[in-house]
Amino acid sequence: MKRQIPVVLVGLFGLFMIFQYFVPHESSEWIYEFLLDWTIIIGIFAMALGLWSLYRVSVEKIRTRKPAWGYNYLTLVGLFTMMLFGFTSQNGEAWGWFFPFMVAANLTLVMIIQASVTKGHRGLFLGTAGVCLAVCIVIIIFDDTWGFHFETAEGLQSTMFRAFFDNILIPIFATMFSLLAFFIASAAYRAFRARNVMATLLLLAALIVMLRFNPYFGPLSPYMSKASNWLMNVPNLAAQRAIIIGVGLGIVATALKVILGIERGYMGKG
Amino acid sequence: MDFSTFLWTTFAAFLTLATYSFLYKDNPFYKIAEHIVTGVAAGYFAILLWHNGLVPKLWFQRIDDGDWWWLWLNSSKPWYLIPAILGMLMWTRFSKKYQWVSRWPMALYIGISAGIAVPLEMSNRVNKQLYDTMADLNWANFFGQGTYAMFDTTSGLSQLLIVIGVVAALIYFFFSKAHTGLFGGVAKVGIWTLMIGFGASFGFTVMARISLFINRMQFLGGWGQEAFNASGTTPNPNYSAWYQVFFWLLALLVIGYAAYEIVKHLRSRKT
Amino acid sequence: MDIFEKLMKLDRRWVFLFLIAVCVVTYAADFEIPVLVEPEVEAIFNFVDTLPAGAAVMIPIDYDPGSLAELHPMTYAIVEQCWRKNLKVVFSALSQNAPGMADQAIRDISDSLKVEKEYNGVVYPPREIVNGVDYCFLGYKPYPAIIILSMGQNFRLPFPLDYYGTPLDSLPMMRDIQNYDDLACVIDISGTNATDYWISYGQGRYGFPLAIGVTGVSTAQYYPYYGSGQIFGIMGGMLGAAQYEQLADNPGLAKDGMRVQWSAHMMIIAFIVLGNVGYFVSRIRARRGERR
Amino acid sequence: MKLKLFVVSLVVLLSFSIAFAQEDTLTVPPIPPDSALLPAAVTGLVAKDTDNDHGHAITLKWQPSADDGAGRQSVAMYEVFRWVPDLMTRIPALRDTLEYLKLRTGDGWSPPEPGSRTDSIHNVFASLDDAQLEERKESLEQTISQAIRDLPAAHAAYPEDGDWQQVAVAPAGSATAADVGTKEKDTPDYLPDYSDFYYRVDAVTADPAIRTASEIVGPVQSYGQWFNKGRLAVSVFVLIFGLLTIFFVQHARRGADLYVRPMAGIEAVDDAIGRATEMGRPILYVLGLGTADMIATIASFTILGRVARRVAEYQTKLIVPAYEPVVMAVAQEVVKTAYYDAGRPDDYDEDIVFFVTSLQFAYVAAVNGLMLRELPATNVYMGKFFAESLLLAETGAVAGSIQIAGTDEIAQIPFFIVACDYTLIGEELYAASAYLGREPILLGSLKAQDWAKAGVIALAVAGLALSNLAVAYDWSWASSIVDFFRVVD
Repeated sequence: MKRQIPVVLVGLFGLFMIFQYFVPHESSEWIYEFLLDWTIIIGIFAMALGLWSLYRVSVEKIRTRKPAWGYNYLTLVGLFTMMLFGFTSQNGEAWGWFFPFMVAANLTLVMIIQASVTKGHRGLFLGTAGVCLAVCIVIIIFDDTWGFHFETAEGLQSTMFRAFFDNILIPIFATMFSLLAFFIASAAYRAFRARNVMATLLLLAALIVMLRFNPYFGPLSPYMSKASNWLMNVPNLAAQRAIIIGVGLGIVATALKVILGIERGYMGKG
Repeated sequence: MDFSTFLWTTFAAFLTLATYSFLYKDNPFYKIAEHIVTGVAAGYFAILLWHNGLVPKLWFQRIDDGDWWWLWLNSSKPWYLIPAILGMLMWTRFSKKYQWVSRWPMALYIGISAGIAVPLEMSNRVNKQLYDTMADLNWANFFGQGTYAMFDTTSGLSQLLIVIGVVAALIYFFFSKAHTGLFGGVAKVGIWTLMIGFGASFGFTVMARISLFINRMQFLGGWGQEAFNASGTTPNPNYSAWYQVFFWLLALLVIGYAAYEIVKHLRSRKT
Repeated sequence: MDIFEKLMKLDRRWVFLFLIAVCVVTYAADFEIPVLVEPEVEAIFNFVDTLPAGAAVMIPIDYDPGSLAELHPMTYAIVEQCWRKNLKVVFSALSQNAPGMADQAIRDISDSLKVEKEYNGVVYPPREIVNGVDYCFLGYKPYPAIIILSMGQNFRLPFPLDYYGTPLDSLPMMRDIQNYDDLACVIDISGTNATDYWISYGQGRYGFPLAIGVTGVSTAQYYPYYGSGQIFGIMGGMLGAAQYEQLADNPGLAKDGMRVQWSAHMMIIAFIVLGNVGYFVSRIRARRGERR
Repeated sequence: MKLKLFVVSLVVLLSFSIAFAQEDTLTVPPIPPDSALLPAAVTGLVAKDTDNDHGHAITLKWQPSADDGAGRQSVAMYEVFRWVPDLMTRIPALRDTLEYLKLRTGDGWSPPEPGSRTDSIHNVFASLDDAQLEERKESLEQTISQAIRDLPAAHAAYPEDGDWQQVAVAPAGSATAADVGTKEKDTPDYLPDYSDFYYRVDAVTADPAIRTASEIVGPVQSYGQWFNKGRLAVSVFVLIFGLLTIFFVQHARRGADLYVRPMAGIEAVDDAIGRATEMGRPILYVLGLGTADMIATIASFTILGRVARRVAEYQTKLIVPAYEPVVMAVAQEVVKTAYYDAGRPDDYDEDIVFFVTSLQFAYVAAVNGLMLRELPATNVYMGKFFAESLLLAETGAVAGSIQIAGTDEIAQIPFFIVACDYTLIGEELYAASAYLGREPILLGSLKAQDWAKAGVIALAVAGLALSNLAVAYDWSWASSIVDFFRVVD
């Protein structure tokens, strides 16, 4: 029951999806789209597990006073704030009591965390959380300059949601990405040593391509540029094609093993 | 740029610098940026899933109100009850005792994905690449044209070299045959081809990565100009001294932290 | 630890520091680094440079804001060269967001023509650019293949009015321009598949001289057309734009970017070389040590 | 009752009249009388159901006009026209009205701007109260669904109550075009299957007013197929490969001794776990940025299972930060089972596998921080990686960890090779679980993969030779063999 049913399900649905690929008819297409929606919906429901895991691991770090534990409050407050922004939006131009509400809501969260990590004073923290929650509820009831929207996507357009996206997520993502400029340099310095034939070929190919726009090699420079073009379009293409074919066979073999129940490692059973 | 936008941009500049401080070492500023972004990104993604996934897939347009309602579903697409239940079976993971039930939706998920992959990857990766290899060679221009004929990528020789490279590299990937003798020799040519390709690809990427850093420099430069009202041809009508105050605050933070680290480093050297 | 071992085991933070310093200094400083010019870019420059004053060039602007960083510098360099040399320019846009790009380019370049400037040792006086005399912007229409084909008959068929709503016949420069036969060449600057249509439906059918400027990633796929002579020149990405800016002696955004790129690349190469020198010297020493 | 009937019919009439009012944009421009300029018409027009599809599409083929590329060279394009019954033309306007009624009866409705399209609809319904609006909405819904059901019948009524509409354009020089509709009944592009369509193709000069129509062809019906012949080669490949796998697995089960060549990256995994135990530092296992529907991630699960089992035996600490909730759930199951199988269920902790965040660089920021704080002895990266590959691997090198990577993402392999100690290239990732398990069954499937590779190499060489000979000697049979391997989507 615990082991067999999953294997049977994988086999059944896997085989069906293989056959489906060759049937263009509308009915087969309909089932394909429906089954694809299954995976999407399962993924969405799983998000609750993810958020719970994030919450629990962060609280656990605070409780056990792991290195850098204090910063985990930032994570949880950031998570909670962003989700509240995503579900709320202003009705007009005025902010009303929105920000006091956000402060009270986040205080509630922090107090609940404190209550779950503390050894004593649990009552005190829970009491404060209750008061903050009451403040939140009062504001929700009496302030109509903003409101909650769960069914419609107003939250995605709300000013604060967008501000957080544009000024927190985007700059950090772009900066993390640009760290690659430095890491590519340090990796090249550290690893590009002509230790053996393979390393030398790697190094030479990289050097030629990196020198492709350099005019300081006299009559050799145009050769450099053409050679780098050739390297990109001949050996690189051959390498890519071979890897693509090999990977394709590897993917198909792995997927077939999964469908036929030969490989059950994904269920922890080898 | 009005003042509140400038404040936001200043915060973005702070986060940018905090992220770069990671290049030196793990430090409080990087920890701030890291922990904020983890939480906010998780919240952002959850909200996206809710509004763009859950609501349109399950919560069918309330305006189209069907006859009955259950679990957010209405009668227009009752069969969506199945994935909704499967999704909720995932939640059995919250319980230690019934955790094993969550294997069913996971098995479905993996079964469907594996089934889709088999013919699709066979077609896209194997069949199409194989067919591309079967092209007729450019015999009319076999040894290349022009001054740089040896590097002519459209010549028949280059096309032939691609095929040879593909075959050799595929031979390198054989698992059940020892790389010895002639077979080993061909496999060696294969791994050389792979290494040349990887080197070229590495060298080619450097430029794109440097561009990313240039973009960030431009962002910081633009923010600095904004602080001194020096950007663009039209001066900012909302400009006030507060812009500069925030610029200097951030600058002070950077200089202060740098000085602190240098002093710490020098002291640790002495002892 | 001697110097060579140090060279091998330098803390990566020195690499980071050097890279930041090099990038910031070269970004802020104002100097020029020559770029290697490839014949396929030089061909375009020479073609435009040798045209007699009064000749007309068509420059289709077929890119979106997404590929602006790579392609805008090309447009700026070529159009400025054309106008300085008193050539007439016909702009068109076959990509949905391209008219905005073209409009911005026209305004910016018109502004920069208002001052006296020296290119390759020749001084050009300031000049006022007039719509209908120096350029004509046809605007955007969907279905690129069909538009390119009908422009081969007459520009007035797909575009009876220009982008600003003026009939083509009332524009002085368009009086002598009926179709591609009246143009010196077409230089398509494109981040979309409009390039394919220009090659197969435009050049393939009407046989006018065609050159293209494309994004870095799609350069390779158009090289075969250069080999077969269907296009007489090709500029690829930032690198191609920088080469053109250098030829035109008109450094702009691409050369600014290339300055930082060049310094950063050279720095990385220098570090690789240093690392290898350290590696070989210490290996030779280790061998000698063994012998003793 | 009578009043109700009257009101309903009035509404239907009104909506129809709106529909008619909008029709003027759809008519064909009149053909001018100056026949001397007219291009020659296309000939041999054939309309057929598009093959290998789900229906809802018709393919047209013709001989180009004599004035296309030859003769007067005046043809600039071809316009394809389909005869469309009035009923079909009316549906979009009915839908607009329904949309208006839905908004009007819903929350937060505000009157449209004067002079807009919605405003013209609004004027008709302005004075009605909510109950009447509701009633009209329902009747209109029924009218629309009835109209969609009546479409095949309306098409059969050709040439009564309908007109020609342009459905596709093709540039000069082309001899084929497709009229592709959708299967979605509630979109304007809906094309009903099993309905009689009639087509004609106009040769159009650069002046759209000067054109010549072809003969009308029809009736032709669209319908879906049950097998995609364009994918025949794929089905053969999948079948042969599946049989090969089953054969070699059975072969291995019967106890054949199968050789596999050594692979450095795999052997390093065992040493790395031992090293971590000696140093008393954890092992970091990164499943990559793939979701659980990518096979690279599934392969990574099986490797994780083997690593976790050994880790449990050595009683070392394992850290698995997950990028996606489903990946997290599956990985938890894998690790838990591994600990049970190793006989150490008490050492299992639910937080070995934990969720970080689902956005690329936020995930990298968190994992990088984790590396510098936990200082793992070994980092294992297996699965799908994108730009973050080098960010992770370089930070891992700073932390002094031994690093083993494996990915099938071609663009990232160079960075792993440069920054990691061992790298599994492409296909090796998929072989790794078989290597680690050393079970004959799994090694059998490696043998199948090798045979398939040999087959691909043989086919590539033979195909290359055939296609070149086909060109050189004009052998049509050779090119048809090569064409068999083409996949048409």
